[in-house]
Amino acid sequence: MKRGFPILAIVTAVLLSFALYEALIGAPTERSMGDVQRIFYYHVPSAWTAFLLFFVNFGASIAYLVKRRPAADIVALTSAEVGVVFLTVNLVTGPIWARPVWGIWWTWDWRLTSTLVMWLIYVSYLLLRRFSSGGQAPLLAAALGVLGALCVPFVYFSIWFFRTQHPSPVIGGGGSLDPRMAHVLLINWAAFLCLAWLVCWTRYQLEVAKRQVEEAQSLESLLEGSR
Amino acid sequence: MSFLAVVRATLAKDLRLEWRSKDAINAMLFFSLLVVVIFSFAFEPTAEESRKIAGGLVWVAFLFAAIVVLNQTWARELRNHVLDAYRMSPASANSLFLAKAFGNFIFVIVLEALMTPLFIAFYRLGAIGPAWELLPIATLGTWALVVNGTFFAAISLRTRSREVMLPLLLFPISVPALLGMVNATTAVLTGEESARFWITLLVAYDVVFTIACLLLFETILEAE
Amino acid sequence: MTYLYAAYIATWVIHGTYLAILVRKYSKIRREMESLKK
Amino acid sequence: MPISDAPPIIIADGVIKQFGRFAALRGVNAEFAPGRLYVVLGDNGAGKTTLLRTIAGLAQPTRGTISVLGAKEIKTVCSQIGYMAHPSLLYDEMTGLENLRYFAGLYGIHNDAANFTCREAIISVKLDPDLNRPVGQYSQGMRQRMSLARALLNDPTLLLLDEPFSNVDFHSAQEMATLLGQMRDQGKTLLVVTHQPRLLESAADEFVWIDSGKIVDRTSKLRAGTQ
Repeated sequence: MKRGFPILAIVTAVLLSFALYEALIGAPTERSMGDVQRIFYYHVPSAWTAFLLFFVNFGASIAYLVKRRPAADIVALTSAEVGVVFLTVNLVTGPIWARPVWGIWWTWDWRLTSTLVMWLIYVSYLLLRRFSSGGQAPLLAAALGVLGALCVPFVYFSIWFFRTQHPSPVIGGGGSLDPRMAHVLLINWAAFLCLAWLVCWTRYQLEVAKRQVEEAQSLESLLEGSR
Repeated sequence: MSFLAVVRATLAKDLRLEWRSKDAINAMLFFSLLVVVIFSFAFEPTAEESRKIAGGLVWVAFLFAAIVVLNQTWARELRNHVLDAYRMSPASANSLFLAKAFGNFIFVIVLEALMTPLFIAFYRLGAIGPAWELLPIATLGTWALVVNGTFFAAISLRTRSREVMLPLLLFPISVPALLGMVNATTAVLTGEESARFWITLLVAYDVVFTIACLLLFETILEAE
Repeated sequence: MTYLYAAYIATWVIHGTYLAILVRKYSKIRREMESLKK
Repeated sequence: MPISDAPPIIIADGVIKQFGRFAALRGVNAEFAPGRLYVVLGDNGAGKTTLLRTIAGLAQPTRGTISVLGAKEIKTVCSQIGYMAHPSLLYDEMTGLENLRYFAGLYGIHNDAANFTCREAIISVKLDPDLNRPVGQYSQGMRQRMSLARALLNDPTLLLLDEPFSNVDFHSAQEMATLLGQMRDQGKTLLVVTHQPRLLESAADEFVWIDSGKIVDRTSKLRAGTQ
């Protein structure tokens, strides 16, 4: 995979810049909202990428619970961490978009609210990893990973129904998307997926190195003891 | 050595100890009273308006009471290092979990039962919708908090700052259940909508999370 | 228009800080590796 | 090595146990034959308690394997193991009989059978079963003996005792020591971790010396000069 890294890096860079160009200039300007609607091309793909990463976390957590292989635990940690970063992007760009369009920083739009709750769940996952001491942290985190993922459909259903009962302004207005815009959206998503892959890969190697160093240090204290 | 026998024995033991020492019960009763009084100072609505926000108010107060109870779940086991003795016995971990969850459930229900009349008095509450629906809502809602709470209390045993960890883990995951409880109660109180959807949501939530906790508790208990 | 740029810049600021955190972690590990090698 | 031809009751093969960087056990290889009384000695932090907890299945070895009563999975044989630890594993707020009746329930002994077994166990450690005081108000000697009674409830074939004599008055310690000897005569196997080996000098079959996480010596007689 060493060889693949630079290639992936180049591909990501190219895709990202092309996607940026398309989003800012290439795509047609939306009639009612004007150019500010272009935030849509960064706002939505970030969330999609984050959901994908959280799904990876769910799979890795179950794999760890079943087979207890450290690799699955590292994948779970990496996907959760990078997923939270992408979701933060979504939660920051959301209000920036709502401000000019509705004059308010935060709308309890059902999609924005559900992503906020998801963000809270996975931040609590990362906090659990930080607070639990070395030995059983992976096991506890894996259990929380499974419970967190099980909660996601409930979050969406409850907030979706809650919002249809008391509707409030909806981000992006939904409705049919101009095919040209949909095209740009997909490019951006592809670019974000590559970026996510790149960052996850680095974070994975970093975690492996970190654990090797810890392993070496404990072996060292092992030898020191018996010398 | 049937599963239920152990659950009954452990639950009976917990309730007897709780009844014998009583100090925990009195402390929590006083705490719930405080929560109700403070809430009634913080929100001073007229009768009409109170129906709209009462659902949220009551359930947040119940959440406070539940957290205090849940933080104490494993206190006695820890103090007497009894978990090791339990793990050495052939009894299954899930029977311990269920006994603890039922114990907490009874405890929180008692607190709720004592807080409710105070709320009704302070806010002159009356339900326009079918009031009997409040019972299943309260039971399902409390169980949703308690089953996850007992599980996360066991997880936070193994972490550094135990008291802080439990709410941190419990609240985000309980959002759908909280939404369900609050909206169902408001629907019943205001009588404008039917609480049918929220009750089904609570039932589904309880079933999924009870099964998940039962499947995962063994690994948590054994996480040495 | 400035909101548009604000959103895009914010995105890259967030990704940038995360990568910075990773770099800092990496240098910490590298230093520990050195001390181990001695 | 074990004289009797019966298969060893405990086999430890290259057991390493690490808590983060600290290595409590650094490679323990040992076999313990059935029907013998072993006394495990060593100064504080040598790993005596960790070894006992690993045999009891309360701690998983980081590397290496342990098989007890022929089983790797402890849950299958735990009904034949009695475990006693320094903090008494009893509820302070309940009386001795109540404690034992509850734990008997965990081992599947119910109602009148429980009543009989519990009273038997309490009498065997020379305590009064009808003592109506909660365990919290017992003297340390009485607590340790009640804790021993709890470990005898399920008539175990293997008894793991961690510091059974710690701050117990000399007279009760003497009685407990003779009791352990009798149990060994009935064919039970005992592993006793203690700082007062002299109490078991006559009863013990073998003394196992542990130092910084390894078994360093196994003698049939106590060396002169030990406390």
